[in-house]
Amino acid sequence: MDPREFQFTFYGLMIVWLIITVYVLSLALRERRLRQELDRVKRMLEKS
Amino acid sequence: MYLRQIWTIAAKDLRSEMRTKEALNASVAFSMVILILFSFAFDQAEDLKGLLGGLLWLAYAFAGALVLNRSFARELQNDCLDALISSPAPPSAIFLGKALANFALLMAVELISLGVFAILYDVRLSGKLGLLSLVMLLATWGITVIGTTFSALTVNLTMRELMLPVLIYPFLIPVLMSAMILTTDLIAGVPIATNLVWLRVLVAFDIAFTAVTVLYIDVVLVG
Amino acid sequence: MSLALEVAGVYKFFGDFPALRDVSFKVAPGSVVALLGRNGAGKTTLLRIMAGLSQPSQGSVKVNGAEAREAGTRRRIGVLGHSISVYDELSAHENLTMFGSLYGLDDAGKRADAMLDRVGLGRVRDGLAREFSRGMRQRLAIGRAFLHDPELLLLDEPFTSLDDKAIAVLQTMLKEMRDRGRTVVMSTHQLREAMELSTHVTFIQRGEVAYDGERQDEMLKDTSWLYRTYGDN
Amino acid sequence: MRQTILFLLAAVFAGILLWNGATILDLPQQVTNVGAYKIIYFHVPAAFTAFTGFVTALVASILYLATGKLRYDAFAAGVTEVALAFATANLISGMIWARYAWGIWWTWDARLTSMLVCLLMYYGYVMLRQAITEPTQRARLSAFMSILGCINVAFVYQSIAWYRTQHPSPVLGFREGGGMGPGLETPMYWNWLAMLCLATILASVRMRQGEFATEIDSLRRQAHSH
Repeated sequence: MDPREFQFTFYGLMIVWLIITVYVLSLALRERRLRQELDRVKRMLEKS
Repeated sequence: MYLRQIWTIAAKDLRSEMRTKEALNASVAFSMVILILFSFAFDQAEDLKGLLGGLLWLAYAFAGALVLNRSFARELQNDCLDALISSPAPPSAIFLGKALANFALLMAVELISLGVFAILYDVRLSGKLGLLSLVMLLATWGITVIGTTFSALTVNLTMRELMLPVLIYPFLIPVLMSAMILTTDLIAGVPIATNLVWLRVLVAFDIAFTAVTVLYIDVVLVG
Repeated sequence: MSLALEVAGVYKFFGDFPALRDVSFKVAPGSVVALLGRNGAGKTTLLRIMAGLSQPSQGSVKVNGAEAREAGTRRRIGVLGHSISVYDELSAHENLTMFGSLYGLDDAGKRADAMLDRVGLGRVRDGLAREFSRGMRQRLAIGRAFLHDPELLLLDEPFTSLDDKAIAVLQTMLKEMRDRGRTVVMSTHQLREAMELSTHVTFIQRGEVAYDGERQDEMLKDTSWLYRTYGDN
Repeated sequence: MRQTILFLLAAVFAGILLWNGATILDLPQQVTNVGAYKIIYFHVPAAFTAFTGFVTALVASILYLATGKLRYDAFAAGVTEVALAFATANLISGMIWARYAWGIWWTWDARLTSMLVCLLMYYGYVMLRQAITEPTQRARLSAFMSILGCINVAFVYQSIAWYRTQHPSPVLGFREGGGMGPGLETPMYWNWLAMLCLATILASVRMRQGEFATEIDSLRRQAHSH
């Protein structure tokens, strides 16, 4: 395989998984934000 | 009864628009500006003929958004939409009435712009007006249905003015594409017979989206 | 005798939050019902469902035995909400004629003229609503709600922002409706005005009916009696 | 129970990916006149997964409108978002291949353009959802938009296909004029299955988050109603 072909194949495969990883990270971030939010609202409910 | 309700709502919208002419003036002015700006963009272009249809419909699509944005926003003042929905008029009649008014306004803007376009770009329209107006009627109804639907969909959002363009343009691609091809070819004098497929796309688009919206508009308007 | 209004087991959820929980009550023709409750108790939500502006998540609302969302039913209902719901760019007469023809009135123009006289706007019938004072616009809104001579009138906080003249007009017209055996449901904070007119009281607390019955004399004398007796705080 | 299923799916996903990856590595370097063809083992399944997602979202949206159960709405939202991620992966990997094979990053071809329009449209869907705060209203409006969106995809695809197409003819054998060659197609289906497993996991996580957000919203409403 000539190096250019190998390079492009590699990039092509990487980008697919990179994008999915980024999405998974954004999911994890959102999970943390939601939990914080839930804590805050629960505390607000207890106070009132 | 149903037709009378549609007509009442359309007449109401047109009358209040004619009183202020806010949307109409803004829209016409905007489409003029676009037409003029295009002439700079394509100053060096050798083959302007192939771009004319696209140019015209881009101006229509951008200027049209101003009219469509106002459509349901008009009802927000004093919560008039509530009074309409609680009246015996079914939501689909409210929708069709407002769509009809938008259609008339858009056609008015388009006709004015078409005149200016023909002068600025030296387009001879005589003899082509019949087919061109058929294309304009079909494509404008498509723009109207999508625009009015999304105007209803976004009416309660704070970012209404920003959301509408983002939402409608991807939906308008089939309409605008067909209209651009048809218009360019009409101006160039290509016989319509070679482009029947695009007319069919327009008709199918109009029918499909009008039907789905009339079926489902209750979901949007009645909470 | 058929009921003017029957609310049966109505729930309304916003997400998971129940704004209304199993609300049921019946209203006989000729009653004037005061719908009471604190802010956020669900009065407006309930009125919107009765007016056909919103669908209940469960349960049903029947007017004269027919579903509230049917066009035939909505023709019998008049609605006056928080806002005036008239078009600023149209004249007083155009506003009423427009709504008249939506309600299918054949003599919409004539009825609009008569109604404008009743609410004291006959002289300015061709003036644009936007040029009116606040009180005039409110009277125009009252005229819009009464135009098609509704059998059931739904009012959301009618006395809160009205000026004196508009209150007088509204009170006269409500009394006249009551005398003709028409039904009125109104939600309100202004206990005194509401109590004087009403025959029945429905008290809503956190989306549930806490009291439903005839107006009692105690309620007239002491406006917070109801909240103290049937409320839980 | 739910966790067990998710872990099982993850195991299946990893297993297929490893085993199938080895198969793909063993394939001959050159099968046709186009090089770097192995990208399509991820490019095409990503597109399939995205479209499976959009169609599933359509079904869930219709179900929501028919039943009014917010679970369907959360499901539709989750699936759409995951499908968007796969659609992006499909587009960018396609662009890299196009750069290699044709020397250009982008071409206005039917499938590429439809995918781009899909991306823009469903991005609008996500924006619309973010702009509406009341969960029931959000569910109704976005279900309606999802239905409109699917109809539009059909129109866009068909119109652009009539207009111009430069794409390599369909690579799968069951379509006319397509087919890559014996033994070359199967790994693609396996990768599709692997991606579907992954998408299911992600969508289910996203769906739970949606239900979570609804719960927070109702707690907040409860706090304000007192």
